[in-house]
Amino acid sequence: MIETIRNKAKEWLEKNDGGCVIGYERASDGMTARPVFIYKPYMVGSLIFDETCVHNLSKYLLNRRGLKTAIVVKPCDSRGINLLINEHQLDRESIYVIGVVCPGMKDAHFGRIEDRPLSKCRVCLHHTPAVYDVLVGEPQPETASRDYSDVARIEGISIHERNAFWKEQFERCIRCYGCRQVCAGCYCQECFVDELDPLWVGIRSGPEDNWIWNIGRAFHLSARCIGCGECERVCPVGIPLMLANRKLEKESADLFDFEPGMDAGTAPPFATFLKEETLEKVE
Amino acid sequence: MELTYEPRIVGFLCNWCSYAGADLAGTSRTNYPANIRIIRVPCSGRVDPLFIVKAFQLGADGVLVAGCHPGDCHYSDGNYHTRRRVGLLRPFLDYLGLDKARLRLEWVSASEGKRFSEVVSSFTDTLIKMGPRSS
Amino acid sequence: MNRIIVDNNLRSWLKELAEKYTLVAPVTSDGVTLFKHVKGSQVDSLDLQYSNTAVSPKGCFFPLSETMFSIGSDGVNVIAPVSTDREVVIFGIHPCDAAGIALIDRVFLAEPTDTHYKEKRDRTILIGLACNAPSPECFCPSVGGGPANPMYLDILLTQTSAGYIVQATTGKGKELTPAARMEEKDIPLPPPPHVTPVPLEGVSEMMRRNFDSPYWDRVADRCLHCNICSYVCPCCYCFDIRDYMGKDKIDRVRSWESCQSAGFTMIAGGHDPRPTKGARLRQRWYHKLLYFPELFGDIKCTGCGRCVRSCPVNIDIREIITDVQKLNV
Amino acid sequence: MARVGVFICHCGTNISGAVDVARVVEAAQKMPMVVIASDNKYTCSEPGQASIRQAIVSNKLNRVVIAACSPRMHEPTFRKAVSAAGLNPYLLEIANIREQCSWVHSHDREKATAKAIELVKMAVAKVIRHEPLYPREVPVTKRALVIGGGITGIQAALDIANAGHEVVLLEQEPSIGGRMAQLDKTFPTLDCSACILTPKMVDVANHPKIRLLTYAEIKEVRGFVGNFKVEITQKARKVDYSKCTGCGTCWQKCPEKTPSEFDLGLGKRPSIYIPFAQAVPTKPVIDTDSCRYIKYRQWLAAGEQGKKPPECRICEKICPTGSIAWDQEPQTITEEFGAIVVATGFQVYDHRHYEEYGGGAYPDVISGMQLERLMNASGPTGGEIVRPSDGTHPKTVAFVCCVGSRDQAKGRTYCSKVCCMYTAKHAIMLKEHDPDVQCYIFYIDVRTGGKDYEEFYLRTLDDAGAIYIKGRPSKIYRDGKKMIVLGEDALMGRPIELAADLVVLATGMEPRTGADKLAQKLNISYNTYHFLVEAHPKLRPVETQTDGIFVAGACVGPRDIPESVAQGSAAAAKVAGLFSSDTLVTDPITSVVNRERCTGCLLCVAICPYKAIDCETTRDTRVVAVVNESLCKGCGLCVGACRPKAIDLRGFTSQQILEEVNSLWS
Amino acid sequence: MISAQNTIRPRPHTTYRSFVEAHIRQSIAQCYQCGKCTAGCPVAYTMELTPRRVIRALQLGLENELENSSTMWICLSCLTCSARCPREINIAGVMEALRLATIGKKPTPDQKKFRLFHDLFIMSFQFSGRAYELGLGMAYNVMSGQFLNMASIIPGMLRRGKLAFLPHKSRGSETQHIFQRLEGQNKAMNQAEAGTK
Amino acid sequence: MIETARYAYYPGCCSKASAKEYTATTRLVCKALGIELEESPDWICCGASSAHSIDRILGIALPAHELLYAGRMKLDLVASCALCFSRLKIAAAELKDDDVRKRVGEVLGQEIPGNPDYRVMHILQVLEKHLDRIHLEKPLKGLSVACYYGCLLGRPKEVAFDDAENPQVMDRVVAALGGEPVEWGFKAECCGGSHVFTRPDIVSKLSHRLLYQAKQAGADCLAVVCPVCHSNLDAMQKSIGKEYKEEVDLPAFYITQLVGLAAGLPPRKLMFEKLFVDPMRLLRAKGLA
Repeated sequence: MIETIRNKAKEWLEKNDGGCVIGYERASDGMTARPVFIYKPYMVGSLIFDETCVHNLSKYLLNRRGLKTAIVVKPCDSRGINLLINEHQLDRESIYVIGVVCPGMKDAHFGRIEDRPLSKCRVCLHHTPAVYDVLVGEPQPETASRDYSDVARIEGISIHERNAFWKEQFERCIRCYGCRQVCAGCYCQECFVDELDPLWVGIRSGPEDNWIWNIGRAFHLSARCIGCGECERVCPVGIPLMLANRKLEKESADLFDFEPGMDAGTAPPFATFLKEETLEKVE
Repeated sequence: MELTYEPRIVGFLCNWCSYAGADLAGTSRTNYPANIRIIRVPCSGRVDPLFIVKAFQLGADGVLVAGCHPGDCHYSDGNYHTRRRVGLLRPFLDYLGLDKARLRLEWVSASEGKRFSEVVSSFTDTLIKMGPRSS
Repeated sequence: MNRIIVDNNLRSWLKELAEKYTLVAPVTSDGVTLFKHVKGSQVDSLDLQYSNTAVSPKGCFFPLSETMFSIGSDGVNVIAPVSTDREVVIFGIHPCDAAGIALIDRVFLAEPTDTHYKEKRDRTILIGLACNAPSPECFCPSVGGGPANPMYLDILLTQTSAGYIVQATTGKGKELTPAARMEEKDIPLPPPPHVTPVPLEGVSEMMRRNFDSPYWDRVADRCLHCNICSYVCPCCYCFDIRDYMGKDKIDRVRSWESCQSAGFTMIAGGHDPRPTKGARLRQRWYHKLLYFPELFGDIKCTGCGRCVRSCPVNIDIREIITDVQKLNV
Repeated sequence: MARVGVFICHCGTNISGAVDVARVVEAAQKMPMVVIASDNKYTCSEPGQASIRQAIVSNKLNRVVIAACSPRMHEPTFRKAVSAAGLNPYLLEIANIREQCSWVHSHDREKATAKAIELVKMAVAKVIRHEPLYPREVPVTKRALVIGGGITGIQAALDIANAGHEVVLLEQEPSIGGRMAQLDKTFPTLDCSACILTPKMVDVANHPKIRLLTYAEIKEVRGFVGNFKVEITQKARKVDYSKCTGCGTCWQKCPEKTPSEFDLGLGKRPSIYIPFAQAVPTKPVIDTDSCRYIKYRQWLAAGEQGKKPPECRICEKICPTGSIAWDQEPQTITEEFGAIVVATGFQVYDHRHYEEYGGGAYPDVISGMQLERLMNASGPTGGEIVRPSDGTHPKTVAFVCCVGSRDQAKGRTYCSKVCCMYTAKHAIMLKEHDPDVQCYIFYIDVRTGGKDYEEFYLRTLDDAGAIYIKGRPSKIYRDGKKMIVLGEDALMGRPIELAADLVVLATGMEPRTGADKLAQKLNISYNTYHFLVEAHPKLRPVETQTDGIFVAGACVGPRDIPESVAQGSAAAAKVAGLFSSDTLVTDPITSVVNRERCTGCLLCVAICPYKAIDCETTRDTRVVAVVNESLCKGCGLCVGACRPKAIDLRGFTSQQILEEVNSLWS
Repeated sequence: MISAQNTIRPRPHTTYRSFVEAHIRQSIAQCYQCGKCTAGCPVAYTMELTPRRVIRALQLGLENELENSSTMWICLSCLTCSARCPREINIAGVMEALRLATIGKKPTPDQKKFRLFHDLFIMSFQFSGRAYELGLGMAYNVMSGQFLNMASIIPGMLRRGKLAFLPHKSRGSETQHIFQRLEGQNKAMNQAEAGTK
Repeated sequence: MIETARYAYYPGCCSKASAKEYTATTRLVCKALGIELEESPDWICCGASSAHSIDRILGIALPAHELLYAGRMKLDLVASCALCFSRLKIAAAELKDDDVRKRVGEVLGQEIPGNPDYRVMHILQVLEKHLDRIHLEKPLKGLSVACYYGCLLGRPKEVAFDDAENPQVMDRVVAALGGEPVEWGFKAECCGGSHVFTRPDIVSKLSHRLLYQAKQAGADCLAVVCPVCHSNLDAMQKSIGKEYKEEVDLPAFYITQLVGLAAGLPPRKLMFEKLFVDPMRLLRAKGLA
């Protein structure tokens, strides 16, 4: 598998002078992975791919708009590419997608690899990339049934418990914006949280402002979140952000029959509507 | 002294239907509770979902978004987009612990003064029954 | 001979402290350990074996955000922030985090003093806990510290099989020491646990020579420019000040900010002296390894390993240091 | 620094009866940036307005809040008042303390007063954020495009031209005239259709202000009211009209014959042809699908495969002016217009969808329009009514109404309005042609809403002796030479089998194929049947939601000739009204893009109902959205959708709305 | 049929109408009485109440006329009416509903033979699982008194071996159980319905 | 080597008696085309036109019994009888309703899984799908065939696979066999169906009209896909002729017999002798026998 990736990367680099391959290399702990940018064919040897390659590299494509770039993507990450093309951020022609059939990632953190699947992989549906120029591995069938037991658990508790749960989670937020920075869907020139006038969110890190920041962030990703789970992975204070994102994912699948990033052409739910649809109405 | 709870409602009303409907409620002298504060917007589609979140953050007990009936939008499609936005925001806020009954999306036409007052009355009632928001 | 306090006594002492002081200690919930305000009733459940908290305790003096003062809605009356009279005891702080506070002290307590910081610093007592479980990414001895270094603490507790050895290093600390709960025992201080060192020789000099190296852009390739490293760091102290319309007053609020965020150095007129990601990333390492040492003599790092652990893309300060030493001029 | 003046109206006792105005004034005086707050018995009265003007001047106010009735009532009045004092009229905000406060909370003075104070507070908070806005004036190109050369379009073009404006009349077929040209007679007067239509066609051709573009189609429409830029495709006629004199030699000599569209396949026409004798222009086009030489050229181009077609070129050889232009290609013409009238009309419902009636397979089951051609003296049979199958004269003729109308199962639920009447006309005329003919008319309801229509229908029963059978037939099949119609006589409640010589299906009207595509190009709406949608069915029947684009005639819905003509004139009047001034004033409440913030996701482009947003590339090569303020109607849909908050709506900025919300808690 | 005594007194809301509308999941108010159903119905010629008039009777609530009519039993279920209805009403479904709605009523003399046929047909497979043509035909002829029905083809059928002398049995006797369980279910539902009243 | 196609097969009650030749030739032809038909050993009557006239749930439960079998086998279910096909297909559609599914499940004594997608096909569809497998030994050249579909294949449109008024599938099959399908307007008109017992007069009238129209359209014979239609048009033909005082003499084949004929299967096996109207004279005249 890794040899295929290296060979494809090498071939492509040899053909595309000035291009860059974004992939994974071994991290400084000697066991996990980290992103790597490879500019020269002879350097492809450092590329790796294994169950620790948790990162979604598609975010990096935004730094290389218009530049020739090859990228190694897992199925979830590949949807980020479709998302960004759909939103006119990327030009498909300039990207060479090395899609990797994903076996599911391990819960890997710096210096330690837990022997359990990463939480996003437990509920993953798509095991073959949604977009690729070359596919590494045999295409895998999709998982047929959606598993939203995590969301259902929160839905199942009382409204007061939900309120308390999220209050406690958001209270921890230190507003480092790691979640935003790592997210392929977050590419605003200026984030609403940074805007001063009008002031959507105060800079004061307190329950109220943390609440609106986290809701605003999640809602801006509604019907856009591709489920790569990076926000939750990087959060230094362990806020279960995917639990919020996945609620929106579930609702937009139910209400709009839409799964973001599965292709680059379908109009996203907020760009279109059906006259006859009735979304759950006010009681 | 026992203080009765007076919920505060922020209402975003589209200029062409619902705001006119609210005006008609006035012209017809239809009384309704004084708990709503109306913000006039050209179209319910102008309402950024973040306005709603912001109102709740500041302490609103309820938010009403009202626009033309589907098919009647002055701008042809605005309310269809509103329906999607609010339709998604409601279950999400509910999930985060803010009862979805606190966010209402209603269609009120310019001729539905009575309906507007009924909407405000029933919304206010609901909110009083629910009591203040737990913080 | 050392003074020893056994676990039971330690906890009853802490409960007593919690009555009189605002007690802050590491609390683990949802798998995340953070310094939090602790009530007496919570003392029994405190985990004293923790490795470093997710975020350093610098926020006790330099909060994530704090109101510096307010102006009444008339636009005239200045209202000073209300401070509690209670003194604060931070319990369980590791020596590296204490060292971080000492580094920030150099900046905030230097003339002109930062009164908001000083006010909190003055009424705080630091009871440290020697670190007995350093992470692989820790390297405190390389930057002048050590897992059991009592230097910047009022009291240091070191765990042994017989109980905690109590070392009071400051007057405040000695005063607070609970004589009645301790006993003298002939138990030596255990040797500090091993921490892998990082050679720092000549790093500042190499930094000075390699400002324009393309190396920084290469590292920046994978940097996401989040603020995680700065925010978890015990000795990063950048902040932003903004005015905030409150209900009946305007608050002037100071909040953490990071040199990594895009608008950090934006100045009026829209110019940004550090417009590129590479420039911003470089700034952080230059501040730590060159500018700060130039001003204060020491590297601005306590070797706590938090940034290494928390960085989403494995930008590792140890690797930076070794890489820089190897850079060709 | 904003200097706000707040003026609170008593509205007689309308407001002060429920609201303690004095307390509102007192509270307003303490609000931030408020310089003066005062009250007025009747603010909208001249003295009331004068006091505001005076206050603006004497207090150097730069923002005004008026707490009074609904802004939907007096906003224009007060804008003028503010403007008269030298202030930009958009620096005004109205707090609605009457309709939405005093009139609805009259039972609780305390709460009403508290609410009035908050409403004023919200208005103050908002007005501080107001910016002066300036309406834009755009010039009007006084030139109209009429799409569709049927009777509606002809009427509209003539009326606009007679009002003194230039008109381009665009027709997709080789001649104008439309469906009316195919009719033999018109109900209820039985006028000869050609006799009343063709003079108008000639008027069009001769009018100095009208330019005729036949055999042409709309390619693209850009721009906005007063300033449309339209790309028109002139299809290749293969005939040079600058040389052709319309002498007719070519179409008489052309050896190829192909079914005539104009005669609905009942007759034939040559490959180089004019659709009918009175066609305007009287110049031919070459039908590239049937022309022998074109086929020969295609055969050559394909690399000589198959049988070699004859290399005819007779028209070219005999043309006295050398007008045949084999190499003529479609051309794109770009024209500018100030207004567009859409009059694309209708087409006859295709009865092939009725498989139970044979689906077009029986030659003796024809449509009403085909009967028109059979009856017409210049039609394929010279006006002799014969059975297409064998040329015999039918004696028993069955008519079936509502074919393609009032039929949900065929996707056409509407009533086509004209079929009852034209069927009555057919029955009368058949009887006139041949007194031996007996007509049977299967109907559901006979609808005769129109001047003299009912009387005309009665003639069908009386003079023509037609028998009306209430009931929609279920099946038509052939038995020997007869066509059997299976129906029910609903009045008797019994099935009926009728053996007829000829069956005429009264097929309904449907919009021209492609009406939806055209509507999309024009950005006007259409319904599920692709009929165009008017701005208001009663009050704005010829306007659309897009300013400057008007609709008329049967493209909007089934219409008869008088209605179509009236609508053509109505649309022309609207165009003339629009052209009565040199410029148009546009509302300044429009969206505006902050190019720095815009990420170019173009969600706004996708949702703008007016296609008012486009994209452009900045100097640093970012793609950003840009609003065409003349097209923008200020709905703010784009603003509500913009994640990076890069687009904002003047007069309703996020800042303003947030200040209103904030003010409730500050 | 139509005489002075037959003056119509409309009852637009009848249980028949609601039963029929529930069965076809459509409103029969949709019908505009164009008669295309009757026009295409191959057996309308032999009906007293044509399909269109059945709908009309439902619209007007003329229950007696519906009950006494044989239309729904003459109906061949060929679905021509439903397929061609311009209002897309499932008229054949209306007929089916009327059969079901009147199944508990005493049959009129004309209805009898149809009901007999269906009963016998069902009996012919109720126990064996599969329909038994010869048995059905003989039983029907005997019980309906139409002894010579189809007599002309029976010899030919026998000669060609196209009639089985004994019923063909399905393995297992699943149909019997189906009928038993169905009876139980219907009983329970009737009781539940009675309970709510 | 042609890949074997497998279907679940529902023969229907007539298969054991009046329509022996239809079932037999269906099996024969399918075998020749490499189509495997799996017959459930315990299939039961679909209820025909009676069950749904007596009880709604019964009318669904009986065909559902067979649907469940096919579902378990994970095969598409094929019926050769048009009436059986119609009942099976309608039942499959009705089972999408939760309440119906629950009640039918109770009656059948087994739970019916949610979201059922039971695919039901008519033998015509199967033949058309695998038409390319037919090796034309004896093209039906010069044989004018009036394809008679009966009323149920195209109706209702929710379950139909062809046009209600002018269906084409069988015409395409016949054309593929080299035969000449005639255009006629009564392809989908009813033959009188099961009224043969209760109202034989109706059957005579309707079937007569069909025979007359087919003849008028120039057909040499009929092709039929339903045992009930076949019995009315073939077995009853003589007595209809008598009643209407005209000899019709229009052989009515089952479509499978024609497929078999064209594929060159021995006429003996195609059981032409079971037909009331002897086709042999016609076949000989056309050089097909």
